[in-house]
Amino acid sequence: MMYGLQDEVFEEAVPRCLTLKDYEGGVPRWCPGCGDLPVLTALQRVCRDEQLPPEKTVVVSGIGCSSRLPHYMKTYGYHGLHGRALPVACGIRSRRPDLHIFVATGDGDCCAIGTAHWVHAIRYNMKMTIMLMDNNIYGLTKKQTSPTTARGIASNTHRGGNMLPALDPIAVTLGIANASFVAQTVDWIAPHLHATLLAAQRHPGLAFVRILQRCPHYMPDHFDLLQRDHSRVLLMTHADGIEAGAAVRKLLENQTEHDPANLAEARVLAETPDKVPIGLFYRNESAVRYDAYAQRGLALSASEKIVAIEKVLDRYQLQDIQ
Amino acid sequence: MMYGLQDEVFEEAVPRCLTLKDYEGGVPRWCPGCGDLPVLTALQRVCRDEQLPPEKTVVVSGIGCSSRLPHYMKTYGYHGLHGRALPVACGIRSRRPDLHIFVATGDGDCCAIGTAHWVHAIRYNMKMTIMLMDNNIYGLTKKQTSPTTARGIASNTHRGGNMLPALDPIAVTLGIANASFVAQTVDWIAPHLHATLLAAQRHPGLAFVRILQRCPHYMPDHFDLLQRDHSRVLLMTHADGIEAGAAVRKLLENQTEHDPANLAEARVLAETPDKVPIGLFYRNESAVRYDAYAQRGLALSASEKIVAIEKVLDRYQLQDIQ
Amino acid sequence: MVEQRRVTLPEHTVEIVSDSGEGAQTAGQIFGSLSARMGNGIWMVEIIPAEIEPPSRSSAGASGNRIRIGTEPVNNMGDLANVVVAFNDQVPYSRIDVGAYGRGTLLFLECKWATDPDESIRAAYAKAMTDFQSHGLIVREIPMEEECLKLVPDARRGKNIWVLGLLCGLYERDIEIARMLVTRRFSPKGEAVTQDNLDLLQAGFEWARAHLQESFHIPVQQHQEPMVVMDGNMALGLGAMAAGIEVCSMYPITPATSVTHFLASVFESVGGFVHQAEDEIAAIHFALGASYAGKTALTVTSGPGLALKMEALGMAVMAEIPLVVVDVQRGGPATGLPTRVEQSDLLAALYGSPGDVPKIVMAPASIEECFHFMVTARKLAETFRGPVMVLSDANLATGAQIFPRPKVSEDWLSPPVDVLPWEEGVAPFAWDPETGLSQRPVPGQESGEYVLTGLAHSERSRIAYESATNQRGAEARSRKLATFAQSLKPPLIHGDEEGELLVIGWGSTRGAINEAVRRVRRDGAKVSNIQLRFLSPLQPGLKDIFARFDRVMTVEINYSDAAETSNGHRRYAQLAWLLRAHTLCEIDCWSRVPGIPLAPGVIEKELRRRLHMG
Amino acid sequence: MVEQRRVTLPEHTVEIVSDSGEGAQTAGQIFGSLSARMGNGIWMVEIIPAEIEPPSRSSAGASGNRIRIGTEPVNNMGDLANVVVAFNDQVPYSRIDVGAYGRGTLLFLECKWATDPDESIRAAYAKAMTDFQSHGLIVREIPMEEECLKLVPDARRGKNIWVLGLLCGLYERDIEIARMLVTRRFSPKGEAVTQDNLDLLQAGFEWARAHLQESFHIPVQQHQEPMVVMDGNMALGLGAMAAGIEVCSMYPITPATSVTHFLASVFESVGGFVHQAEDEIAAIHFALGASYAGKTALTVTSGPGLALKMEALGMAVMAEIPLVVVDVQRGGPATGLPTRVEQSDLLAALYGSPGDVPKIVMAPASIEECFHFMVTARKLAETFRGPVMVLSDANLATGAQIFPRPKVSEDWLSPPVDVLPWEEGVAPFAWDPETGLSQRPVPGQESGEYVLTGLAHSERSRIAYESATNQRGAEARSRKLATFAQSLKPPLIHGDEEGELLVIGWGSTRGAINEAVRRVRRDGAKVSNIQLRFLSPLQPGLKDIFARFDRVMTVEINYSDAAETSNGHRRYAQLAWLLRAHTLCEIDCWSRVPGIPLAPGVIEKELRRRLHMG
Ligand SMILES: Cc1ncc(C[n+]2csc(CCOP(=O)(O)OP(=O)(O)O)c2C)c(N)n1
Ligand SMILES: Cc1ncc(C[n+]2csc(CCOP(=O)(O)OP(=O)(O)O)c2C)c(N)n1
Ligand code: SF4
Ligand code: SF4
Ligand SMILES: [Mg+2]
Ligand SMILES: [Mg+2]
Repeated sequence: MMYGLQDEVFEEAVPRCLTLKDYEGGVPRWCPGCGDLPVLTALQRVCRDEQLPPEKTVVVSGIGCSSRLPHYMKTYGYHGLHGRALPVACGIRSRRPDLHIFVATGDGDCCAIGTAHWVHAIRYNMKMTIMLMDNNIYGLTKKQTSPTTARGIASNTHRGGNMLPALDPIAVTLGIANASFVAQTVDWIAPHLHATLLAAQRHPGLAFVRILQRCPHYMPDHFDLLQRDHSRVLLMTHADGIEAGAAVRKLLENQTEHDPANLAEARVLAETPDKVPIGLFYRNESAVRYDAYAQRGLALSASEKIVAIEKVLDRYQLQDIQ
Repeated sequence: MMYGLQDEVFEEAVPRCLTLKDYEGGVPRWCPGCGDLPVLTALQRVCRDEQLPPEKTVVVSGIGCSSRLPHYMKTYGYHGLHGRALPVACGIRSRRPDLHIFVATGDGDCCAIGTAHWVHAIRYNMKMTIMLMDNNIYGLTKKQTSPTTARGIASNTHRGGNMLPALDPIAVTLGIANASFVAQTVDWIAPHLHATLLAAQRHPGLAFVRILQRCPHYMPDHFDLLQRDHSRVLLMTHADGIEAGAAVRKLLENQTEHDPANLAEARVLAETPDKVPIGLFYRNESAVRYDAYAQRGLALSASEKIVAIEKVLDRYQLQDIQ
Repeated sequence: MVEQRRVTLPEHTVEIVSDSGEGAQTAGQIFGSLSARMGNGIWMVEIIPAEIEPPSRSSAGASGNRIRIGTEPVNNMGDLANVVVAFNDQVPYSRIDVGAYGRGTLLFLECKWATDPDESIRAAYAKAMTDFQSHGLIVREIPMEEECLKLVPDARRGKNIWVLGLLCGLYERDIEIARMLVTRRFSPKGEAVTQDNLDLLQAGFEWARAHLQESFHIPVQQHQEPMVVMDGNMALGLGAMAAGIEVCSMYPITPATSVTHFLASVFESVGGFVHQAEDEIAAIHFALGASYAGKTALTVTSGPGLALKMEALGMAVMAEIPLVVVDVQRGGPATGLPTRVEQSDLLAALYGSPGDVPKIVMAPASIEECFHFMVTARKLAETFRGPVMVLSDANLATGAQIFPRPKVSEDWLSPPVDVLPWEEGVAPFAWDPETGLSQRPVPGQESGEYVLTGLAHSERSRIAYESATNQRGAEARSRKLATFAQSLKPPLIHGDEEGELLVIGWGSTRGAINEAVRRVRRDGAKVSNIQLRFLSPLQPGLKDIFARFDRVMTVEINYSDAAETSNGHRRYAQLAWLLRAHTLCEIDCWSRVPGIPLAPGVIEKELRRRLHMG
Repeated sequence: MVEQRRVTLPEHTVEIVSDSGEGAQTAGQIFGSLSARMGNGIWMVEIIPAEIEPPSRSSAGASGNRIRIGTEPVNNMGDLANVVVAFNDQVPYSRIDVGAYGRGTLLFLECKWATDPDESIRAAYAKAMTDFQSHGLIVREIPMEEECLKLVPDARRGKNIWVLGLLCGLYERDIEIARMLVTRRFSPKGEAVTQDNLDLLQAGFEWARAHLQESFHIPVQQHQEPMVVMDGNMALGLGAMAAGIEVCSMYPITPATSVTHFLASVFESVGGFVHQAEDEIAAIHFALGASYAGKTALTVTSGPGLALKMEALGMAVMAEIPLVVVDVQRGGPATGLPTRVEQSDLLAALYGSPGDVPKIVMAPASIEECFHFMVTARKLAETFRGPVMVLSDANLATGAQIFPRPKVSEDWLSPPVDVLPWEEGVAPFAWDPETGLSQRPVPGQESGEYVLTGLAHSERSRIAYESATNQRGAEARSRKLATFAQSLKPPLIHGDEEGELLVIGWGSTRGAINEAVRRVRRDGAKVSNIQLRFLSPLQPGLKDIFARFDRVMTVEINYSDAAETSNGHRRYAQLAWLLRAHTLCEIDCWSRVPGIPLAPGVIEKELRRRLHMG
C-alpha cells in the first residue's frame, strides 16, 4: 500500500471502497482465448488491490489489438497513434505526479515503429508501468512478421518464413542505461501475471513488463508447448524478486535464484537457451527519475510566475540602465 | 584482400592502382582539431588499402557535422535526412552486392532520432560499415545534450547539466539479436582507428564501430583526460580481435585478452567502470544476412520475368478453365 | 420440385452477410469470380465488420460481400441489393442503415433463430421480421442450418458453401466452374474438407431448384479478348511487377497491406522482394536507397503512414530520386476509419511536405487502371526524376472487377542498372533550362561519382547557399511538372460537351458518378461528367471545359461544409478547392465521409435536387 | 585630431562583417542594443556564413550583423548598407552579390592585408579595391589590427570590440552604455578579459574621433512607455511563459532551437521545463500527453521537424487536444537552407496531414507579435480544443527589434488543472451543433473518465464506424473554425481603401512591404497593402477588399513560376494559391527563394515594374 496510494485518497471524507466493477469499461472485443483478456483482468485486480481512484488512473496505448485495452477500463484512457504510447505517457507524467499511469502496447507498437520511444522511455525512467503484450505477431493488421517473431515462422509478409532471429525485448532493455525494473511473465499464469503487474505498479520508477501473450487467431498453438510443458519455463526467485505465491512455485519446478540487483546475471538469464525465464530480471530503485526534474516548480502560484516573467522582461528593457 | 575486392576489379584490362588522392573529395570544413577529420583520413586509407573502386563505393550519412563526411570523399555519396542514413544504406545494399557501403553518423543522428533504424539495422545485418562518430553532443546545431552526453554536463538545452546517465551505444548494440561485429575506437589513436575500420570493411556483415570523437568547438577538453592518461583506455586484445600494431600495444599498457566470440564477457567489458575499452567486443560471422534474402533473383532476365508475370496473370484469367 | 419462373435481367446486386468468421466473404468471392468467369461483368465489394471480433448476431458484426453482376461491364457497387442471403436476423440492420436494402430487396433469411431455445433471440427474430417488412424487404425464410446438418456435423463451417450452391441455383450459374473454384479454395485443407464442401455446394444448388419459385438469368457477353479478374490491390501489385519494380518497401497498414501480401506471395518469381521495415519512415528511406542505387522502388501505405513519409518525400523531390508511392486512402484524420474508404489525402499528397515540393500525383479510377498506372508511374518517376504518387482507396483496394488481360511487354520493365562510364564533365544535375530535366549517374558508373544531398545544391550537387543557385534549383524542379503537363490531354467528357451541370470526380468514384449521370441524362438533364486522372499537374483544358457549363461541381468522398451553413467560411471538398485555385471558376462540391463508397443512387439524388428534378 | 563634420540623418544601415569566429556578430549585437537603449528604432539581422567552418578570407564565410537604426521605429533590414566595417577584403563579395552594398556604401576595410607577406593575399586585396570601387563603394582603409596590437597580444580576439568603439565614435553613441554592455558580455570570462575589451572599446572610440572626417547623428525619440529589445525567438519564448505554458517539448533544429535555448535558461523560474525528446515525433506526442493531462503544451520546430509531426497534428485535431505548435520556417524543401529564411511551409501547415484536418494557423508579422501571438495561441488552442500553429521564420527569429514592454497579466496564464468533479452525464465531446465546441474532462476529475481516441468516435468518445457519426465529428471539427472566423476582423489596409494595386503579404515581410509601398505611393502610385495574420481561418472581408483594386498580388518568400514561362501550368506562391481558391479573384504573385529577407528596394523595384513606373 505504500507506493500505490496518493495523498488525495486520504483527503476524502468518506473513504471509498473500490471493487473490480469500478474498473470495468466496455465489453472486451478480443477473439476468444486472446491473451489480452487475462492482462486486462490482472490490471483491474491491481487497480482494485491498490485502490487506485479511477479518475486518477490513466491507461495509455498505441494501436494494435493490445492497444484496445484502455477502452475496456473504466478509468481515463488515451488510445493514441501506432507506436507513440510512450511519449504520450511521459508527457502526462511530466506534470502530473498524482496520476497512476499504465501503458498497453504490442510487439509491433513498441519494438518496431515505437523502438526509439521505447529505448528512450527506459532511459527517462518516469514512474509508470509498461505492459508489452508480446504475441510475436501483428494481430490487428492480420498477421505480419513482428520484430519478436521467431526465425522460420511464416506470415503474410514472409510466406517462406521469417529469416531473422527474433529481437529479445528483455535483452535490449537490459542494455539501456538507467533501466530500473525489467520483468517478464506470461498471460496464462494468472497469479504470476498479477504479482508482476502489482510489483510494477509499486515500483518507484518505470517498470517494463514483457508479457508473452497468446494470439489464438493468427498464432494458434504458438505458445502451446510452453503452456503445457512447465519445464520450459524458468521461474526466477529471490527475496527482492516477484513473489507469485506457493501455487506458482509448485507449478513451475524449474527455478533459479536470481538477485535482481545483478545486471550481468540478468543478461545471461535473458538468453537462457530453450527456456523462458519469468520473474524479475533487474531492479534499481535508485535509477535517476526524469519526472523529478520535469515536475520542479509545479507549486508556483500565478503571482510568483508573473514576478518571474517581469524579471526576465527587465533584462530586455531599454530604460533599466538610465 | 579477400573480402575487399570484388570480381569486377579483375575484369579491368589495365589494373588500376588507386592512391589516397583518388578518394579525396571537397576540402574538409570541420573546425580545427575536430575528430571527424582523422575518421575521414582513416576511411580513405582503408579504401586505398583495399583498392575499392571509387565508383563502387558509397558513403551514406544523415545530418550533423559528422554527416558531412561523404562530401569530402571522391566516391558516390548520399547525404540524406537526419537520422535516416541506415535505412538508405540498407536499401542500397538490398540490390547491390557489388558496392562497398560506409555509413557516417553522429550520436544524435544514430542514437536519438535514428534509434529505431539503428536497432533494426543491427538486426538486419546487411554488409556495411557503420562509423558512429560519437562526440557526446549535438555539434551542427550548436551544443545540445545528446543521448550519450554524460550526466552533469551542461548544454544549451540543459543549462544546469544533463540529469540522465549516458546511453552506452555498445551496451545497447550488444543487446540486439543478430549483432555481428561490434567495436569501439577513438579518433586520436590513428593506427587503432584505421585497423578497426579495416577489420570492419573486411567483415562479412554489418560492422558497428563506435568512435569516440573530439569536438573541440563545443566540448573542449572533454576527452583530454582520456587522451592524455592512457591508463584510462583498456585495449582488448585477441587473435580474432583487432590488431592495431605494436606501437598501439606499447602505448596502451592496460590490456585485456577478450575473445570476441564471448558475448557475455563483451557485455561486462562494455561497462568497465572508469575505463574505456577499445577493440573488438563481439564478432559473429555466422549471423544471418538479410541482404542474402534481399538479393535473391537478381540475375533474372527480362524474358524470365515476363514469363513469371504471365504465369501470375494466368491465375486470374477467366477463360483458363474453358 | 416447384416449377421455376425464369426471369431475364440486365443486372442484379447480391449480398451475402453473416457474423464475421462464418465465411460469407469466401462464398461471395467465389460467387463473384464464378460469375466473372462465365462472362458477366462484375463489381465486388467487401462488407467489413466495424470491430475486429464483434459479438455474434450483432449489427456491428456484419461481414460479407456484395456482388453486382451484369451483362455489360460493371464499375461500381450499385444501390439497393436485389437479393440478400443473411445468416441471422441482426446483420441486415447495419446494411439497412446505410441504405443498402430497401423496397423490393429479396431477403433469404436463416430461419433457425425463430425456434432458438433462447427466448430473447426468438423475440429479436420476430421483431426483425416486422422491421424488415416495414422497410419493404421481401423475406423468405430458409432452413440453412437444418439442410447443412444433413451433410456435416458443424453447420457453422459449411453454411457458406451451401449458400453458394443456393445462389448458383438461383442465378443459373455453371455448377462445374463452381465445383472447380470450391476445390481450388479447399484443397489446401485436405480431401475430406473439399468433398464436404462440394457436397454442400451440390445440396444448396439442388435445394434452390427444388424450392425457389424463380431463377434469374443474366445473359453473358462473349469477350473478344482474354479477361482477368482481381481486386485493386492485386492489380497494383501486379502492375508493380509489370513495371519491373524489384523492391517494395513497406510497413503494414490497412487497407494498403494486401498489396504487399500479394507481392510477398509472387514477387520472388520476378526476382523482387518485399521489405517489411521497422516503420514507415524506414520503409520510404529504404526505397530511396534502392532507387538511388538504380532500382526504382515502391513504397505502399495509407494515411497515417503517408503522414510519416512527408519528410522523405521532400527529400525525394529535392534530390530528384525516382520513387513510386502508393497511398491506398482510408478514412481520416488520424486513425480515423482504418478499413473504410475516403478520398481525403489529396491535399496532403500535393502539399504535405514543408517547402516547395512539386511532384506528380495520379489517381486510378478503376481496377484496370490500378494495374496500368503502376507501369506509367515507374516510368514517370524515372523520366521526371522524382516521386510519383498513386492515390488509390479502400474501395478499389477490396473491390474486384474484370478487365482485359494486360499485354505485358519487356519495354515496361525498368532497364538494368547502367554500368557504362558516366560522360566526364556532365553534372549530376545538368538541369535543362527549358524542361528542368537531367540525367543521373548511378553508383557503379565510373566518373559519375557525386554526393547526393537534401541541402540546396548546385548542378554539381555541391551544397550551395547562394540565392541564385537556390532559385535555379527550385525552378528546375517546378519546370519538370510543367514539362510533363505538356504531354497530357484534356479529360474526356462523359456526356455532352456543354450543358447545365458538369460533375467532376477523381479516383474510385468514376463508375458511380458515370452511372448517376447516365440516369439523370436519360431523364433529359443536361449533365456531363469528367474524372480526373492527374491531380498534379492537372490535365490541360479544364477552364475551357468548365466555361461550357452553367455550373460545375465535384463529387468526392471527403469532408466539405454545406454551402448553407458556412457563412463565407465554407470548407470545400479537396478537389473542388484545388480546381478553384487553378481555374478561378466557381466550383461547387458535394461530398460526404460515410466510410462507404458513394452509391450511384445517392449521387443521382443529389444531382436531381440540384437540377430541381424533384 | 581632425575636425569632424556632423551629419544628421533620419536613419542609417550599418554592417559589420568578418570571418566566422572573429566576433563581428557580438560587436553588431552590442551596437544594436546600444542604439535601441539610446532610444533609436532598430532592426538587426544576422549575417550567417554558408558553411559551418568556412575557410578564412572567403566569400562563403561572411559572418556578422546588419543593424538598421532610425529615429522612427524600424521594421525591416533596409536596402543598401550605408556603412560597412569589414575585417578582410573577401567577405564583402558575398554581400555585394546579394545587393547589400552598392553605390555610396562607405566601406571601412582592415588594411593589414595590403601588406601581407603572402603575395596572393596582397594581389587579392588590390583586386578587391578595384572591384569595390567599380561597384561604387567608397573605401576607407583602417589599421584595425595595428591599433589593437597596441593593447592586446592577439588582435583576432579583440578587433571586434575595437570596431564597436569605432562605430560608437562614428555614430555618437553613449560610450557609458556601451561600456556597461561590454562589461555584461565579458564579465563571465573574467576581469582581465573585460578590462582588455573596455580598453579596446575606448581605443576604437578615440581613434574614430581622431581620424574620421564625419560623425553621424541619428536623433532619438523619447519613448512614452517602457520598451524592450529582443529577437523573435526570445519573444516567442517569453510569450510562451506569459501564456502560462509550462512544457516546451522539442528536438533541436535550426532556426527554431534558440527559442528553447532561451527557455532553458529562464523557464524554471516560472516552474516550466524544456523537454528535449529523442526526435520530433516524440516531442509532439509528449506535448500532447501533457496537454491531455491539463497542461497546454508547446512544441517548437522547423520544416523537416514539422514534416515529422504531421501524423500527430492529425491526432490533435481528431481527438481535439489543445496544443501550440511553433514553426520557425527555414529554406526548403528537405534540409534545404537550414539557416535561411523562407515562407514555404504555409500549405503544409494547412494541408500537411492526411484526412480533413482543420486547424488554426497564424503568422506574426513582427517581433512584438511573436510575443503576443503566443498568448493568443494558447488561449485559442484551449477554447477551440485543438492545435494552433504559429508560423514564424528565420528572419523574425534572429532579427531584433524594440517594442513596448508587454503588460503581463495573470489572466494570460493558463488556469490550474480543474479538480472539481465532472458533471455526470455530460459527454466528453458534447459538440454544440452550432459552434462545434465542447468541454473536455481532465484526468483527476471524477465522473469524467473517458478514453480519448484517434479513431472515429461518438460524443462519448466511443469508437464508432457509423456513417452519421463520422460525418458529425468531421462537421464539428470544421464548424469550430467557422465559429472562430466570426470573431476575426478584416485586415487593416495600409494605404488607400481602393486603387490600382493591392499587395498582400504574411509574416515577416510586413516591414519591407510597407516600406516599399510607402515609397511608390510617395511617387503617386495607387498602391495599398495588407498583411494577413490569420491564414486559417482567413480573415473576413477579403473578397470585398480585393474588388476595390484593379489588380491584386502577393509578395512572398517562397517559390512561384514567372507568369511568362508557365504555359497555363503556373506554380503560384502559396498564399496566392490559397487566396485564389478562397476568393476566386485573379491574384497574381511575386515571390523568390533567395535565402535572405526581401529588402524593401527589391519589392519596390518589382512594384514599379508592374506599375510601369520605369
Ligand atoms: C502509422 C501507422 N502505421 C501502421 C498502422 C497499422 N497498424 C495498426 S496496429 C499495427 C501492428 C499491430 O501489431 P502489435 O503492435 O504487435 O499489436 P497486436 O495487434 O499484435 O496486439 C499496425 C502495423 C497504423 N495504425 N499506423
Ligand atoms: C528532422 C530534423 N530534425 C532536426 C534537425 C537538426 N539537426 C541537424 S544535425 C542535428 C544533431 C547533430 O548531432 P549529431 O548527430 O551528434 O552530429 P554531430 O553534429 O555532433 O556530428 C540536429 C538535431 C534536422 N536537420 N532534421
Ligand atoms: S487477432 Fe490475436 S491478438 Fe488480436 S484479438 Fe484476436 S487473438 Fe487477440
Ligand atoms: S562543431 Fe564540433 S563536431 Fe562539429 S565540426 Fe566543429 S569540432 Fe567538429
Ligand atoms: Mg503483436
Ligand atoms: Mg554528435
